[in-house]
Amino acid sequence: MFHLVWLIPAFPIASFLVLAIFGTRLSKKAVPLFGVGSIALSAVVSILIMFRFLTSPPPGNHYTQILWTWVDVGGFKPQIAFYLDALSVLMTLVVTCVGFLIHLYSAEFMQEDEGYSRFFAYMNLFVASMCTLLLGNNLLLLFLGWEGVGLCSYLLIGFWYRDPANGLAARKAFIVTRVGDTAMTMGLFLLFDKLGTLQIQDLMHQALLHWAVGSPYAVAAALLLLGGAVGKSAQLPLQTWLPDAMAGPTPTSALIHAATMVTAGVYLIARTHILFSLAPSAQFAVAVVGAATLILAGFSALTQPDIKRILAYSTISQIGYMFLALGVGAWSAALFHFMTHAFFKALLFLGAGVIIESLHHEHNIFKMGGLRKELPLAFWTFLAAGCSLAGLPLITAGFYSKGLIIWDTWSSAQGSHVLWFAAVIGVLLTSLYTFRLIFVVFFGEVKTPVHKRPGLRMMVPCVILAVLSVVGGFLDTPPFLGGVHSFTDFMHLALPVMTEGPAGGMTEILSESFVTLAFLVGLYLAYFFYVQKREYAEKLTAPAIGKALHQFWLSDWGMDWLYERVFVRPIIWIARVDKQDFVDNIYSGMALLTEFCYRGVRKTETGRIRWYAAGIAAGSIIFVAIVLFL
Amino acid sequence: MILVWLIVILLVAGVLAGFAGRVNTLWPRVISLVAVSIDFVLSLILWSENSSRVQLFPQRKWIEQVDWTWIPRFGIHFHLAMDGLSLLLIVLTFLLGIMSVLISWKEIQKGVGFFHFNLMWILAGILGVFLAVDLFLFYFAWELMLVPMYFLIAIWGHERRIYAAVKFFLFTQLSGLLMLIAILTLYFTHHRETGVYSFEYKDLLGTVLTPHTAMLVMLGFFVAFAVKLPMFPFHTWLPDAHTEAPTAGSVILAGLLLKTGAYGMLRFVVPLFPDAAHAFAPVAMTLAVIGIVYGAVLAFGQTDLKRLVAYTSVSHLGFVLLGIFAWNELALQGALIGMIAHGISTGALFMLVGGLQERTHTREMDRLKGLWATVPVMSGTMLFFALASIGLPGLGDFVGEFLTLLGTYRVSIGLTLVAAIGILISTLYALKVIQRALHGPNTHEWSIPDLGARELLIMIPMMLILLWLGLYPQPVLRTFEPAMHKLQEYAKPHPVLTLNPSVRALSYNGRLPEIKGK
Amino acid sequence: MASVPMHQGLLLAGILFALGLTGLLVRRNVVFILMSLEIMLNAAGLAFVVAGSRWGQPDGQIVFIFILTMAAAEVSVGLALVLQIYRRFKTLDVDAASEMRG
Amino acid sequence: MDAVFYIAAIVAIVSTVLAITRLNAVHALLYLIVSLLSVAVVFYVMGAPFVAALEVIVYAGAIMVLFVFVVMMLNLGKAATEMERQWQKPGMWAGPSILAAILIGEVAYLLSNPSTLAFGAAVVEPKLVAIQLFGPYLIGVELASMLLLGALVGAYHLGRRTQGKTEK
Repeated sequence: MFHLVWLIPAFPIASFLVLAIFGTRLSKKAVPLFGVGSIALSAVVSILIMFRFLTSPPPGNHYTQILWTWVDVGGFKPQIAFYLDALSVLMTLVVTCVGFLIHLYSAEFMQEDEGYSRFFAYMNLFVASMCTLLLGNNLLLLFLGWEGVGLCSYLLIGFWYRDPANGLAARKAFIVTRVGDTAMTMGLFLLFDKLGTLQIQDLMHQALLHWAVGSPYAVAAALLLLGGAVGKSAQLPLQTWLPDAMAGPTPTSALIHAATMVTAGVYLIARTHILFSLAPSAQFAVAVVGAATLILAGFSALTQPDIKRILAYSTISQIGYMFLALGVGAWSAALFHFMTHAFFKALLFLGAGVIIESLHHEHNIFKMGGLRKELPLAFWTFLAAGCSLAGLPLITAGFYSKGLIIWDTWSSAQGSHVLWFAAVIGVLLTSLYTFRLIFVVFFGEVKTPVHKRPGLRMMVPCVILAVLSVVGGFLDTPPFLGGVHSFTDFMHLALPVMTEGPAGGMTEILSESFVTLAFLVGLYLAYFFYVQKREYAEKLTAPAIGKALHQFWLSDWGMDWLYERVFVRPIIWIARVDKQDFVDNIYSGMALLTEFCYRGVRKTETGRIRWYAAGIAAGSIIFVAIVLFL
Repeated sequence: MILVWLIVILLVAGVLAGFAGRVNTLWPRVISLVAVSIDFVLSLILWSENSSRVQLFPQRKWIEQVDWTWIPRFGIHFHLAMDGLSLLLIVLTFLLGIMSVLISWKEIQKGVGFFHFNLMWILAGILGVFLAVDLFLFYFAWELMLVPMYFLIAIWGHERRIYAAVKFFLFTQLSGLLMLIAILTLYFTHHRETGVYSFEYKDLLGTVLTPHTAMLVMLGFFVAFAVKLPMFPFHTWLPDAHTEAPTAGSVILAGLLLKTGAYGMLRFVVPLFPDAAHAFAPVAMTLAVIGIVYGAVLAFGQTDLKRLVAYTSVSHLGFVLLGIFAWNELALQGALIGMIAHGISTGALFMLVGGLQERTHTREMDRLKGLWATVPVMSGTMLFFALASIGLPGLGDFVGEFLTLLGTYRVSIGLTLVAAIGILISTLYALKVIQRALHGPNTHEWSIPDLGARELLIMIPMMLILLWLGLYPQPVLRTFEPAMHKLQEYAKPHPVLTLNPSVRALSYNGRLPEIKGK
Repeated sequence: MASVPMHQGLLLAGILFALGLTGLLVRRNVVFILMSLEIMLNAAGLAFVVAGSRWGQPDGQIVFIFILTMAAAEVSVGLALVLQIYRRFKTLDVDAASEMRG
Repeated sequence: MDAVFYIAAIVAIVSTVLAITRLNAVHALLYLIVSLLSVAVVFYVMGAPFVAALEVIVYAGAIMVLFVFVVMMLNLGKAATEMERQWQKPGMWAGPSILAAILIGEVAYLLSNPSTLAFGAAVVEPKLVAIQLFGPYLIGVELASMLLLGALVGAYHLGRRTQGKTEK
């Protein structure tokens, strides 16, 4: 059974090739057949593998399939090989299943687009790359997938290429993530140089053998890998690309920029968790990055008027939670949140897609309203996902996964109370911006009439994801709510158990109560400002300080502004100034000097024989004189 | 003997094509195509035969060789020999040769006979460079490829062709003369030491020079190859030559002529002067890294597509130079893969840009906007090669760059970091090409034909080769491996046994006691 | 035979050569220029013969014979050129034939 | 015999000066012949009778006659002499004379350390010259013959009246 793992990326690759080569000649019916069908097959294979993994796990709880040796030079011997363990199986399952639902949705969503087949080609390539990333047994193959998903992200953000703004957003996304990738490659060099392999399991083994806890090499390697993760997962300080990435088609945002690709950083850190355990300072940096990101992005989300940008900042913020969990060593909690987040965030984007489509591509939430009656199914699914995101207690998946992270942040040996507090504030912010979104869009009076209603292929994925957003949380519940541990237990096949620290007067139930409280406060504030007293919300931004703060958050804490001036403009300036290549002036100078001399010397070229003869005579006489007298 | 045939076929085909050009325009093309194809097949046969033999006899020095006495009085031999390194480059030469003939099928309409004559003779010259192991013969071939290239640029080039051709000629000729001086110095020193006049590579390998002389002679070779490569301060001929040359010229320049520089470094500079090269390596590597970043930044600044692609070569060959002077297994293999992959990806980019120019009569990116909808296949192909050139994993260039940097990391972390940043900058220019030329609104309302069958015939194999190099480069690496070990062996400091003590004291002045101690 | 010091013979050759040079530089008429050239060649030959005579060896004379041959060849071609110049420019002024100026 | 040398030398110098200053080509040629004859005398004094004979026969005889023929062919009359007078401005002599003076000065300086050895101590017989010439110097003779052949062809080609040109 496990040997079928190569099929998971192979189906989408094959479909990508078919679509890329024959795409324009295929009929509108055949395109989704390949595009969606291939992902469906992959999803089936992953479900089968998951099933098999649960019922009869392979020896040692992992399985490696080696296809061929990629490179074999001087001890550097990465293979094209797939590695199955609880972590990669779970993530592959989520990616293919959510991917399948989103593909199904896109089959209808993108129907009218002229680039229908191109879209599916890119999406399939993305799924293939993502699976390669997850399944690769060495960091080089992981890096192949890593760059592959980055490429697909680039292509899909700039999918509607006629608008230069989309192109710019795409370019930004690609370049910013590659900044992180550069750090990551340096990390790979360092790891190979010191440990002599890039095969992940060997690498971890070697690291344990050769490096003590806190070894500078381990810290450096972990920080460099973190650099890559930060870029890909849109964490501070490289988060600026993700909001702009919303220029892509909405299913893309759902799949790549919410559910899967942006969590690659989480996967990378979880995958190399031993390295991070050896470098506590680097791991702490992960936690700090996560906490800072979740707060900052939460504030930014509060002020955005564009529905997709709100969701984008929300994604950044939620991945911040995952980083926080990784940083405190709550590995399985991070993965749990990854899973639930994939469900509800994908659904939120799909719902947003439905809304945007039905309102003539309107993105501004303040031009929407009263959609509760107009699009009831969309409303209910969106509400389910929104509640899950905000963490509606007891019944939503988000509550369980986020609650677990927050409790672990307190209780972990590596946790801290400040981080815990930041996480709880994050819950408040999440709840506030989520319900702001829901209240503004679905309540109040109708502002833009609905012109198109979604069909079956769009709504079925929404409903399935809505169900998952709710029930997904019951895989793992706190002790006082049933104490189910199936998810954590499963993850512990691949990831270590978190080491508990002193609880310090806090209990899990208390922590969950704080979360609930924060959720309720956020909900009430949203209700107060956006349903009861809409004018108060405007009053808040009226005074200068409010306006400035609003502007500051709206522009994502001025990061773009800063980068524009510090990095972008200088490079463009240099490139423009040096277009003609300064170095060439040296050679042009030589040429000019030669020409100058030529102009001087040609004056002596009179064409008169006697003049030449005189020259010869004078020259020889002088020469003789030199020989004689010097 | 087959090595001679490889060259002779090209030379004869060149002459035949030149004469056939008087009859009509089709014959020269057919003759050239057939000749290069025959050579290509021969080289593939050589490779497949030797892929096993290389493994079986790793001690075997040359896979194939021909050694005829040419001018015995001066110790000049007509000595051609092939090892894994030259074999791979020869296969690349013929591959790109075929592509160049095909790509010129429509583009070249005047002087077809003479054009193909030049093309064939350039290829023959390049082949000579890759095969010659007699330094005199090497220099001969080195100059032989220069003149037809000059004609190719000067006659079939674009607007500023004369300027570009003269610049190209001056740079390469002057640096070639430096190499000649270096060769002769080496030759006479060898004679002084052994009393034998010989230009033979293997004889000269043992020559021991004083460190000072070794450095100067090494620099003579180095500069000649660095100009061809081109290394950072000597690169300025390249954008002009590439931009003005006809497509086939650009392809051969980028794909092959630049490789002769890298080949020379590998074959001659380091093995002949191991100590000097070792002492010089930090400088060379620094210049290489400057070239990587500087070339990428310049490429980013260009608006002329062809010029942009030309500057990317400066950047990419910087990696090759870096790998060569890092001189460990990883870096050398990386440099080799880098050379081959660059030849293909950049060659293909030049062909695509040439195709665009043929269709639109412009190379300015701002005049090209929004071509994706009009020529989707062409745009997709261009995207592919642009991504290859920024080192997307899974394609050939990535393997080259990654291995090179992996090897360089062992030598210098700082340089590796800067080079990695160079890759980052390469993203800027690649995306700029895609953004400016392919994406955006089609404001100029281009409606031009997409890639035709002939062009697809060129592009598809090149894409497949890049994928192959990116996903399974092992056959190439294996072919190069014995040759590389041999080179590394030469590059070790020579045992100082054959020399009289005074020379020994001179050449190893500071280190002699240490050697004695052993 | 004579017992003149060698340097006096060489001095004579030098003087004759200098006179020839002066004539070459001063005259504009091609015929005179050729004549001056003859004087210079003859002076050079003289120097050889003096040197050869000093050692009692025939080599100086042999070189003189070669110089003589060369002078003959030069004069025949030169005079033919004079005729050409005269036909083309209708003058013997060398400065008229200055078409190769830069 | 010394006196003969000095007289011949003075004659040679004077006649050469006259040869390069005359305005009439034929006069100049006659002075030149005198100069060559006196050099021949010098040769004889130096014990090189063979060369002296050659000087008289080939130089003064053949080559100068060639000059005379050409001058006659050009038919330079009074007008030419007049032209010469116009061309020869006294100022023109300054530069070349200075050059020549420096040259003589240098030669004089070179010879300022007079050797006591005299020349012309022994006569070098024509036979000896011939043996040397057709022995070790044979290749030179061959080359000279080539040169003469080249000169012959060149002179013929150049001196020919180009038919096409004149008919045009």
